[in-house]
Amino acid sequence: MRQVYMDYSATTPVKEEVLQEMIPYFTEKFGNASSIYSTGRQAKHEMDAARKRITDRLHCAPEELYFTSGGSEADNWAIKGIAKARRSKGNHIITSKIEHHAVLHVCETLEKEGFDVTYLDVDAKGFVDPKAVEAAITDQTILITVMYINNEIGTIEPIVEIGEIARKHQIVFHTDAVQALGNLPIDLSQLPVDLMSFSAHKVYGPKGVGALYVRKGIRLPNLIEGGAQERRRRAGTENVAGIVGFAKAVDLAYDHFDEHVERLIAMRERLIEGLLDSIPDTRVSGDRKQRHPGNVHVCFKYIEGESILLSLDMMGIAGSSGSACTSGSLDPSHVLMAIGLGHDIAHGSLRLTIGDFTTEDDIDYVLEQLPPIIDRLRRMSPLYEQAKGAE
Amino acid sequence: MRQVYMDYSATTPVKEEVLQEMIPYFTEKFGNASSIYSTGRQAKHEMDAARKRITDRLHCAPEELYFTSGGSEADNWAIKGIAKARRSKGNHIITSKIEHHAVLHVCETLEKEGFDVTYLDVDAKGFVDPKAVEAAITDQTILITVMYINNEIGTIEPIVEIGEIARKHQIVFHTDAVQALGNLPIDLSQLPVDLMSFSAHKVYGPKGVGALYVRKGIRLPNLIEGGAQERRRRAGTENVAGIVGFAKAVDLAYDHFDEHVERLIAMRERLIEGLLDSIPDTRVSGDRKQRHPGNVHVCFKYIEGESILLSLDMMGIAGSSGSACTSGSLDPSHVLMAIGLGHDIAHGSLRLTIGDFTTEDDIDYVLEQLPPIIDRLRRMSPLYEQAKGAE
Amino acid sequence: MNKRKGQNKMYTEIVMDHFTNPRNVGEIENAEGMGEVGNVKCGDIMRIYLRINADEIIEDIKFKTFGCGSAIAASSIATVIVKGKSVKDALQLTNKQVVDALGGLPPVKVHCSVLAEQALKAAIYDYAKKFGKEYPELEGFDPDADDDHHDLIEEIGEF
Amino acid sequence: MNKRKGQNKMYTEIVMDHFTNPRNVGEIENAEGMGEVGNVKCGDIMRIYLRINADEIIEDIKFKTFGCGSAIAASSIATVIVKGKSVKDALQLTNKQVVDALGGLPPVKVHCSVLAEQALKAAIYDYAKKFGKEYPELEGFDPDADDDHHDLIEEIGEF
Ligand SMILES: Cc1ncc(COP(=O)(O)O)c(C=O)c1O
Ligand SMILES: Cc1ncc(COP(=O)(O)O)c(C=O)c1O
Repeated sequence: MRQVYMDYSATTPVKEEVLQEMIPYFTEKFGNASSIYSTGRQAKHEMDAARKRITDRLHCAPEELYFTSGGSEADNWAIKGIAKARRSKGNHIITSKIEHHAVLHVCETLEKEGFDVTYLDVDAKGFVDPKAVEAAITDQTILITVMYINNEIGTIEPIVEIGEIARKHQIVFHTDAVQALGNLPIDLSQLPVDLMSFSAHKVYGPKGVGALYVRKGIRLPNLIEGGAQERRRRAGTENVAGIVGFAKAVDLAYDHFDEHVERLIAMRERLIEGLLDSIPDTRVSGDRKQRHPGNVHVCFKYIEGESILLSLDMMGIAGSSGSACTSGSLDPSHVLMAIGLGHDIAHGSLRLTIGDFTTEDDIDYVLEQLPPIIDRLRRMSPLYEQAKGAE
Repeated sequence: MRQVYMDYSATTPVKEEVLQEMIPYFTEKFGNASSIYSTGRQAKHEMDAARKRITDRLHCAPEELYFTSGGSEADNWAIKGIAKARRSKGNHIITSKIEHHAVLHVCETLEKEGFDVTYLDVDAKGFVDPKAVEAAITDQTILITVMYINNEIGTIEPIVEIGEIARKHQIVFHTDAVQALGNLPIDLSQLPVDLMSFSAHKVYGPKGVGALYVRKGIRLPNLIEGGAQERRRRAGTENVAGIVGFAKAVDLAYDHFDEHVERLIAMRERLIEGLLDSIPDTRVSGDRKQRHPGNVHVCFKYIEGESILLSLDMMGIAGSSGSACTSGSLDPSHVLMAIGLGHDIAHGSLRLTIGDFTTEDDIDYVLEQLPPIIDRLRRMSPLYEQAKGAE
Repeated sequence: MNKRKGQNKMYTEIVMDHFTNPRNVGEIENAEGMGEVGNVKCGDIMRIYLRINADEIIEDIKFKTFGCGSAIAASSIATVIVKGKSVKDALQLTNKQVVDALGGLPPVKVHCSVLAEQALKAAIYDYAKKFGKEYPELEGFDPDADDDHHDLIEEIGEF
Repeated sequence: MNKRKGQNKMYTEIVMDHFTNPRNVGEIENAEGMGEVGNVKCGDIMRIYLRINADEIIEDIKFKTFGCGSAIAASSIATVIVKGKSVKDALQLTNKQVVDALGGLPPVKVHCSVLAEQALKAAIYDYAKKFGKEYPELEGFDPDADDDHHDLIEEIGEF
């Protein structure tokens, strides 16, 4: 059967070129990057080169980027670290209601430890209002954390405005850029951001590798303590293969950036329009312009997301309903609640995220398969019957 | 030039069979293990199978093993987590002076946060005395953490006795088994251990993957919060390739366990004896029997370790002086200080750790190359001159 | 016990079959009994219609379900199990039987089988009320109770 | 500035050359000046012997060093630089010159160049004391000061 993967925001395949760069570091160039002998120094050298490849793309100094085990660790480190470092200055944190759980759950834990957290509302398209950020600031505010691109509905947040407000008030600003890397140009020499989280597996790099950008001058206690790796800031034998793969992935992403974005946006629009045309009672979530280039997020009234996913899966199509992390529990997604959707419609959400291996044929296939699936499920649904009866 | 790698305790190459098992998970079977569609479920299935392959070897339940990004994260999680969970019961932690920095630095941080930590002395061979453990217990003691095998001098600690004492006093017992995995049989159905840390790259698996065993019933707050991965206890998209590689590495280790241990011990003994025979003023550290099968640790009086390493490196031999993690700073190792060595002798330490790819020829080569190196350096040393003058 | 072990499928073949080709989907006009349980908030609603004859035999049964794959499959198999049975026998249906008939459900989905049992009970309750019948099995049953079955389940966890 | 950039070597070729073939290793009997700095604790000890003639020219110089590769190389190159120079000129030697002559040192190893400068000064100090000489450059110099040069260095960090 035809296989159509449309869950690139959950994870991406490692590109062949990336894998090829990684392979020598498993078996031949396996030396411990903290060791003094040649193979160790070589590993260290190539790891530092990888770091520089990435920071060149992000326009920051290599000393400002620390490798982690992924986006979640980066988020945890940034938020817990700033909370700890700046506890004596205040106990207030500002975030939004649509952050990834790696941000939200950390904030909730901090609340239990005596922090006050403001979870900002977003508008119907998922935008955080910079004015609301400013209004939430108190003399206790030590950290603002608002994501760059929402992983579920694809909305691009106004982080420049938010960062400028943070700067004006001398508050540390963190942004989770896990979905932004490779999908937006990121220029840290211009962005008013102090900490930024990244993950390799969202840009065709390996899983289990990420990074945290920490602007020079920002004090951040360690999350994982031990050996002197990462200039004493993140302990643990360095995952050199993973780091080299991450660098190659970032290189590929930005070497072909315009092409990638253009292609994705064209396909994304065709898919959204196609679904709206062929399936009634369909609602697009998020903003149509300020949007992740590969994100299609729709809600189909009267039916439930998992049954859509299962039906799609039977046709070889991989999608998600809400964030990949939460789809295990299938609670109505906190993001969809935050944009004001009712439970009935939020439960019928479908996220299809496209990427570099998506083809026009894939779009056609989904446009062909999805309408009858939705129709079949609706005909089984008591809600549909009620609604149609009431018309 | 001949290349002889003798730093297996720092890291190991990934075995070819391990790499082959990993490769499909990068490019084909790349699905997010938390997703609902087939490729995701397949990833989850194979990850759970990997978990079971490992827990079958360790004789514990799959529900008791959580994957991490390595040994350091496992140590941090265990110690910080228990400290947090049991803070209301007491604030005292017992550990030893020869733990890995991933344990010691966490304990030091906890001290700053109001915990009392007892760092137990060890004897001249590096053994922690279980009686000293028991004597250190107060009504505030909530955690004992003593490593299974010391990474530097290879001493195997009496964790059964220590664990029994912990159990008697209802204190949680954690052990860092990073160096023990694959080098000792580990039967968690018998061992009185509540938490145990592991790392894949020490057993011919990939870097950036590890695990924490958490005995059923032990409450442990998360270190990395966010998505619901690892049964909600360790957030972050699962590194399926790494986890599958880890499982294969553990399988290989225990499939060939007796053979591996026998071979290593024979070579280790030949190397130790050979060095003692050919180089005067040489001291073996640690115990000669209760010892990591591949660990050779010696101190050469009157000279400094880095110059030995450099000289060895020029002959293609990779060794370390002190733990790989600390060799960057070349402070006298805390382990060697703890076993009572003077600075003069501690600085002249050399760790050669052998592994599955070490050959008898490698041993011969080192026995041939090392004596003239030591001699040359000694003849440059003002300490040697003094000592010989005084004789 | 756990039929999923060793498979990489989330659901058994039986669940997938009933999800793909659900039996007895639909409505019954002027049904003797009709019951609905669940709510939109939880993401599952099951409605069951019963055609019951004078001998208290379930002559026909239909369902409509808003919910996940296992909710649909559980509804379908529950209707198959009780169709043709007496009301008394149908009241013996437990969620465990539904789970077993499906060849197992993942722990987080067990609540769907509870819903199916409850929807059937609610429909019979409606019938009993309408036709003045009393069944000891329905004692204490409240079709509008609306428990959040999820709570119970979360504890089991998913591996 | 940092000659290591773009290389995967820890040390430059010059450092490795002086480490492998150190010049002027040894002792001088009845040396006019002898100085030793560093201590076992820090892991570096450098001893320098000077043969100084009546014209205050360093006719010969020898060293013995206990320490890492860069300590040995720094000692060696320092002896090469000052051999044949006047004491006054030798006193101008800075650790920076030693670093430069070696083609650079990793930040954490810069203290070795400081040690070399200090060892030379200590030897000249000894000579000055013995022969009743005064050099303004030695004002405030204490050969036994024993600073922990590491402190200073650690800040620079290693990347
Ligand atoms: C005893 C011990 N514990 C912990 C670690 C840390 O493991 P990792 O490098 O996987 O973080 C190591 C090795 O570096 C070790 O030898
Ligand atoms: C916005 C966002 N933040 C954080 C994460 C977590 O990243 P990782 O899975 O690498 O831990 C993800 C993806 O899972 C994400 O989409």
